[in-house]
Amino acid sequence: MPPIADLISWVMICAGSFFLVVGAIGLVRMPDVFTRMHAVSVAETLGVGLLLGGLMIQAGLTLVTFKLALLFFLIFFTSPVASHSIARAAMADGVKPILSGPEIDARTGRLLPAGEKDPKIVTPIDAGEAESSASVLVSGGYRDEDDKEGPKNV
Amino acid sequence: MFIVAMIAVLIALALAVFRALAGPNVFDRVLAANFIGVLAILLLAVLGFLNGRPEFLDVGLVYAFLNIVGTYAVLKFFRYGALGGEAPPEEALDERKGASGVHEI
Amino acid sequence: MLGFETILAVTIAIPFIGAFAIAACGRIPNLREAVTLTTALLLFFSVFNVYDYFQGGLSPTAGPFEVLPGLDIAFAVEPLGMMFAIIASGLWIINSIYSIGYMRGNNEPRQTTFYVCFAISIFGVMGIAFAANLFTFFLFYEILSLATYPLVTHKQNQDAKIGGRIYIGILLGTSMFLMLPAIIWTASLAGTLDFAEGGILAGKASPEVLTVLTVLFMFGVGKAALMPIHFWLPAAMVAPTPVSALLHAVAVVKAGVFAVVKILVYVFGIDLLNETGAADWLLYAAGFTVIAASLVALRQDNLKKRLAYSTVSQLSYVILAAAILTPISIAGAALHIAAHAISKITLFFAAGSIYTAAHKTEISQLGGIGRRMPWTMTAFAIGAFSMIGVPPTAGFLGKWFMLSAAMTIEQWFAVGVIVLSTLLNTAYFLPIVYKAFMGKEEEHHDDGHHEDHGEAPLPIVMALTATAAGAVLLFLFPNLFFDLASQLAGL
Amino acid sequence: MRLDVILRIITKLLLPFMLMFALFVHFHGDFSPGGGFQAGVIIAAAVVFHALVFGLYPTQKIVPMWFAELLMPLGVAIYTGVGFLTMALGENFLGYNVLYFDPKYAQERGVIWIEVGILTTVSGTMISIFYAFAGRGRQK
Amino acid sequence: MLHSPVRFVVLSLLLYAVWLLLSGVYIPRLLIKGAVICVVVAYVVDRVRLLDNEGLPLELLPRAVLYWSWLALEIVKSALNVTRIIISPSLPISPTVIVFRPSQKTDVGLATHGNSITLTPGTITTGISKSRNTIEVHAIERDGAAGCVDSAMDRQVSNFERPLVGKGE
Amino acid sequence: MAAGPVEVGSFNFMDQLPALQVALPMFAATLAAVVRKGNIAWLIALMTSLSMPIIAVLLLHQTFEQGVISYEMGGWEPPIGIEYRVDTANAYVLVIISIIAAIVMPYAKRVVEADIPAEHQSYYYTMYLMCLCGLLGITITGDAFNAFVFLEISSLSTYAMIAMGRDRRALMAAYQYLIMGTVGATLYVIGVGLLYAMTGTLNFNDLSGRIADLGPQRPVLAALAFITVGLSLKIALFPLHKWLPNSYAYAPSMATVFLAATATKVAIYLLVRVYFTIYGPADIVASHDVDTLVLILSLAAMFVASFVACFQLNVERMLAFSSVAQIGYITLGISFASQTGLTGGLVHLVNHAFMKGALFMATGALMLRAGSVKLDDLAGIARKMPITMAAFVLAGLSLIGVPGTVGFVSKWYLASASFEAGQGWLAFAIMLSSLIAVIYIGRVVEVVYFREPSPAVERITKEVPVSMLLPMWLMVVACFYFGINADLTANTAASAADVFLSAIGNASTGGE
Amino acid sequence: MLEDIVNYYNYFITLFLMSAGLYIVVARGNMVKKLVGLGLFQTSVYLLYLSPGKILGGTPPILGEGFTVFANPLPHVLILTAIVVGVATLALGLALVVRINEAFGTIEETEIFENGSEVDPPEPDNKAGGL
Ligand code: NA
Ligand code: NA
Repeated sequence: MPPIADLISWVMICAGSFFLVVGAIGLVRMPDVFTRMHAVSVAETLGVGLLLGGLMIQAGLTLVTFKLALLFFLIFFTSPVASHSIARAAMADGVKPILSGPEIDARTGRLLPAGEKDPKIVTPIDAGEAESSASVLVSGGYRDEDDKEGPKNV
Repeated sequence: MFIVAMIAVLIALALAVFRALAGPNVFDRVLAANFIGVLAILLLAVLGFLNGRPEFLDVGLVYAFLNIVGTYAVLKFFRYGALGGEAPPEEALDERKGASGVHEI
Repeated sequence: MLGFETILAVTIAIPFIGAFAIAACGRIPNLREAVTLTTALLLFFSVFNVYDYFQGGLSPTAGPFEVLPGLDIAFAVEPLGMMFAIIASGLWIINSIYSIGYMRGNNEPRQTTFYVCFAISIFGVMGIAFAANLFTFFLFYEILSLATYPLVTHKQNQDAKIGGRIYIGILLGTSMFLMLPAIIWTASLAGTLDFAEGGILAGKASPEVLTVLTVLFMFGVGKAALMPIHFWLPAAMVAPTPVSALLHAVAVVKAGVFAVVKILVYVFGIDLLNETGAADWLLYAAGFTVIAASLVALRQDNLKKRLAYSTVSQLSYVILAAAILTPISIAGAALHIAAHAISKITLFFAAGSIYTAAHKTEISQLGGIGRRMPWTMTAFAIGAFSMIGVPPTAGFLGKWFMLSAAMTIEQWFAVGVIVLSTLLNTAYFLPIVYKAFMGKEEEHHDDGHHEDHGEAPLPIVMALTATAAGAVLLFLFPNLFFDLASQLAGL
Repeated sequence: MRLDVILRIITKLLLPFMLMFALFVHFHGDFSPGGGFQAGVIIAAAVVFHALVFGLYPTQKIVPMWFAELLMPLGVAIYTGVGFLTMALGENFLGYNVLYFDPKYAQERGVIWIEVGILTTVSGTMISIFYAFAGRGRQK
Repeated sequence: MLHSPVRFVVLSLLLYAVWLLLSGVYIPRLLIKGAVICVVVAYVVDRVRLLDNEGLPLELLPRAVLYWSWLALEIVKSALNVTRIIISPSLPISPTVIVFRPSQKTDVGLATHGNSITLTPGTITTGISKSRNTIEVHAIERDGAAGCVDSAMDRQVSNFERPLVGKGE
Repeated sequence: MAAGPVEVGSFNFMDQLPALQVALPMFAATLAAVVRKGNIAWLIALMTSLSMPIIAVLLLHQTFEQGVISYEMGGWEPPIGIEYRVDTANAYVLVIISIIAAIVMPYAKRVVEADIPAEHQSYYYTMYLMCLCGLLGITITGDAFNAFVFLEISSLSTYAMIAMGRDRRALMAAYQYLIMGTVGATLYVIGVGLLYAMTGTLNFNDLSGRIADLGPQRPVLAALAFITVGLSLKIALFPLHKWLPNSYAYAPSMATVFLAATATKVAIYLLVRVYFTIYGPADIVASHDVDTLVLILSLAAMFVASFVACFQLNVERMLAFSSVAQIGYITLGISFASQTGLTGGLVHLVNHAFMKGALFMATGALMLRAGSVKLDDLAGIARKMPITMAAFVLAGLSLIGVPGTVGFVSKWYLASASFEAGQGWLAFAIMLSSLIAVIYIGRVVEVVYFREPSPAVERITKEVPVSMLLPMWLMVVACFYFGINADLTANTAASAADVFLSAIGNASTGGE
Repeated sequence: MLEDIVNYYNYFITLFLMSAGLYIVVARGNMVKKLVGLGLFQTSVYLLYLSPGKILGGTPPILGEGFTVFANPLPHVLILTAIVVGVATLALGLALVVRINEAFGTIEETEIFENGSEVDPPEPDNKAGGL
């Protein structure tokens, strides 16, 4: 193996390792399940990609490389599915995301001035968050009714 | 060098295990568990290199398939209190019926 | 006449097969009892057959049947066992006759079970009598214990349950916890369990170990009722009278003292015990039991209980005699086994006779009963005299041998015990006889039902007359037992 | 889940590869023994995945309950059947040498049939278990 | 017989390619075995109707390469951003949820968009509604949330899905 | 393995016995699962069970004639391939299990019809056959990991069988057994894993030599500890016996009989195999006082469990506690590690199987007629079911160990071993604990014979059918026959003990 | 030190999983959680068998002649087998819990024992049944 390839692979492996650990630290540091997901996605994209890429270079053009590639694609395609499913399930289960910042008009996506609120949007969440300093912007009336019916057995 | 990767994976694993144990809710745990699964796959890959045992990669591939099925199963269980039962009404009422992939042979 | 080779096995098997035959005839009482009697007669005949061979210088054996490597069931004849077999088989005939009268007279339930268990008990006795080694002896010892349990608990009421618990608990407990380890210990020390002249333990164990072994054996043989493990005997008084007779005369306690003598003579050996002093304690334990049991007997108003404590006392007589450890005393022990058997069975038959005819159980109720039941009370008197040791009754013989042996070796403790206990015997038996013949009948009865009772049913009277006569005949014609006792003691 | 587009599409993409991979693991001669188990698990996982995403009912139309239950003893029967076959041919139980003139391939052939048995039992068991649970949870 | 013959053939070939790459042993026996297995799997998949334009969007294959390389770059950029946030001692997050209307016309397009958002660290698709044509996103930063509306990604995906528009819906 | 073309030979029954011993019940299980008819499944199970003793006895005979039989599975040579290794020791255990199975099956039909709904009977017999296969497999295999697999096969089917008991407490019993049993099996396999990591082999015989070379290193000792604790759980060695009483009491009657007579025995065999064959050459068990520990636990079992048995209101639970105590006898014998002691322990394997088999068959019969085995519900039942109760009493006498019964033979060996080892006091402990059996058997006797029958008992009109009485009495007769003529059992057990003891301190025997 | 940790990592993890699993089995009253703990406990085994043969200084296995076709298959097979066993155990355990829940109305061990599982149920309900 050319030394330069070797070097690149080691750099990739180290960088991948770094992002894995960063993701894991984020998983511990972040305040709620949604923000934790973001942290994990760092590890599952960059971390996994770099680490497996580095290993692939180490393996050279062999069967192992292809298996590693397959592994990469599997993780790459399935981890968003997992994140998405977890997020949806958490939302449906009534887990309230910790939110901050001013509200955004749901239909235009335009930022509203602080304290102002789109009056046409009825948010099921902000009723319970009245005292919270975090302002809520969501998704009001059009979340599917049946999504909220899931039994709360957590 | 593989050892560096391995230690990184193990540290990440430890942190993920902490989150899995600490929760606080089931979605945190599922998230952590899914991540642990990914880390396990990586660990297998790295170990395969470290020990010169490429067959660990096959185990990794199997694990990758199972990880996603497992995660989804757990989520579905906690969402509906059942893994399948009859198809939940949400699916039956899908406005795009016919295109949902549900067919009879 | 059966062959020499098979006679012993057949003899032992007769009561066992008889038990099955009795069970098979359970539906027809007359046939069942005919079978019982036939079996008893066959057995007696067969035992005498063995005796003939034995006295002819041949020694019939059976076995060995190997149970385990080094553990055999084997049978052989020796004088003491021969004597025991003759007593037991002879008394079984009489006891069977008595039982028929008693069980029918009292309308007892479960009579088939009764006769079957009785036959199995006799089977146990035959095994014990002819056992050629400790294991065989132990096997049949336990068969006897277990087969008598249903007899003791025959009434199946609360008292029977409690009495049965004590009975089986003590007998199984002592034999399993003390005697069985002693047997196994002996096996590991001596490498054999065969009864042998001069014993098998000589040179195999230290005096300390021997002492421990004697303790284990002597208390392990719970049937010998050495104090303080005697109380199963009074507890077993809940049983019907024929069973009491079986326990006190025919089988159980006899098996106990028989075992004591046999173990001392054939396992330890008299010489070894004399050398090492391993059984010295036994003399004092037995002496204490003799006196203490007599004192307790003195205080009993219940007739059967008084007889029971008398038995405890008399058994220790035998043990005391054996513990003197001289040939003459051993012969005396053997003779006393026979004498006590015939005498005590008479006394129990009499007690049962009184119960059957008058439903009386307490001594204080017996005033004047001798006038209503002259046969019964005469027999009772003969039995009592024999127990005290008054000639011309059988009891005199054994006591005479014991006393002379003790005096010969200047064993004054034994002499004292024998003399004192004779006085005590007199004190607890004579008043009964006196009261029965000279006392006044009680004025008032709660139930007028038995007021006009006479003698007990004929089979009962026949049986007790026969045994009373036996007690006298044994004194007059002691040759049979005398010979065997002499052979045992090597005189 | 209503309109779970992402999941549905990924599932459709994934399932063929899962099945292929299962059979690859199983039939690829170079694979060490144990492939049957992995393959069985993956096949069962594919069925489970299908049921999770598209619902139990459609899945049971493809793989009925009775069929899954039959697979369990069937697999064991295949396993022991191969053993009995080798025995009938004069070898030891599962001594594959008699299955082909070349012992090397004979062994491979034997292993693969054994693994077919394992695959059958494992997938049958897993699917049956899933069906048993998936069918229950809701009833209160 | 076959519900979708073209896709069946393509899937068979695709599977077989993967088989060959996995295998590494190229002897006739195994090659034949692999071919048979891949065809059988493709047939089964076709029979159970998993083989449609969602399951195997053939039309997109050329554009996919282009799109994924663009996305990879996006992922790296956002990942570095999130990394910065995680390792900052102050943890400067401003979590935000936003709902917006994407411009995609097909399910595959919508899924790709949602998947891409999720793949990009810092944003997660928490819901997609075809009927209302909305995507709900949770972002770790306010800017990230705002950036989803009428984004470059939206345009890229719409471009990517173009061959499917108006077909087989 | 031969190189080059292999000729197709012909089937030789005598050479294939080891495989048939395990494969037949496994195959029969699949048949039973498929037929779905209780009667046919029973017939399959019966035929299989009846054929098992034939194979086992032939194997035992072969070990006497030819010594050790090594049977390679899957055409791979040991130690890589799995080896079935039959010597006199495990052939002896095979004979015990298969004979019990053969006696139990005729008995099973009526009780299973009463306990298990018709639609589940074939499933039940499937589980029974799997259990039988597992038990035989544990015994026959020469591979530590393979033993684990069979252990789990038998355990899983056991949990399923217990769960099918007639009331809901059976479910809890099965669950708790599942937890304990799995922990035990896992500990065992962890220990095996440590040994594997140390030696790279799983073959008992191979391990034997390797461990002798390694000596008492820490991982080797850790493995010993794991295996001891793990198997003690399966054995139900005091104080790890908590799962046993409920499992036996609430399982379907036939499962109770079969399990009580066989299941723990096999685990004991495995422990002995590990102690003597694997650890024997290095003499690690005795030099690290494991034997003393086993001795103490055995004594505790003999007394505590017997004592607890005296207070049970349910006869099956009472007998279950008695089993825990009896297991103590067996392990006590093993702890002596002497010819006499080990023979005593091993002979008690078969002896206890006979007496507990008979006792549980009797309680199963009582259950069938009276619908309960609670002591109070059995008052006076001896009048209605005299044959069953007579069997119970006679088997009970054997449990007490009166001479002339198998129980006595066991005690004889154990007590003799105590004196040989200079530990005479143990003989007294053995006798004392066996006397506790007098109390609990006596309690039953007093209730069933002396008490007046309750109305429920009065309604019983007949004894159980001959198909149940015959197997029950066969067991009882065995209790007495092998108590009077113990040559067969004792000599075989002694030969088995020889097999184990030949390994002790003899490093050269391992790894042929 | 580091090398030790690396060399023996699987033993540390094994130990951790074992203790964690056992703790859950012992400490939890919820039967499902107990099963989860049991699963964790069993997982420790897989790691143990993953360890290469030489780690503790033992001797490597002797491969007989004629093993050209298959590499030493043991650890692989062993772990898979252990997994099968684990899965089967877990499945059976869960099936039992489901039925316990149906029979007792709870899956808390303490509640079941408090409500007197020792007392006979009113009638022989729940007449057996497959899982
Ligand atoms: Na993301
Ligand atoms: Na039962």
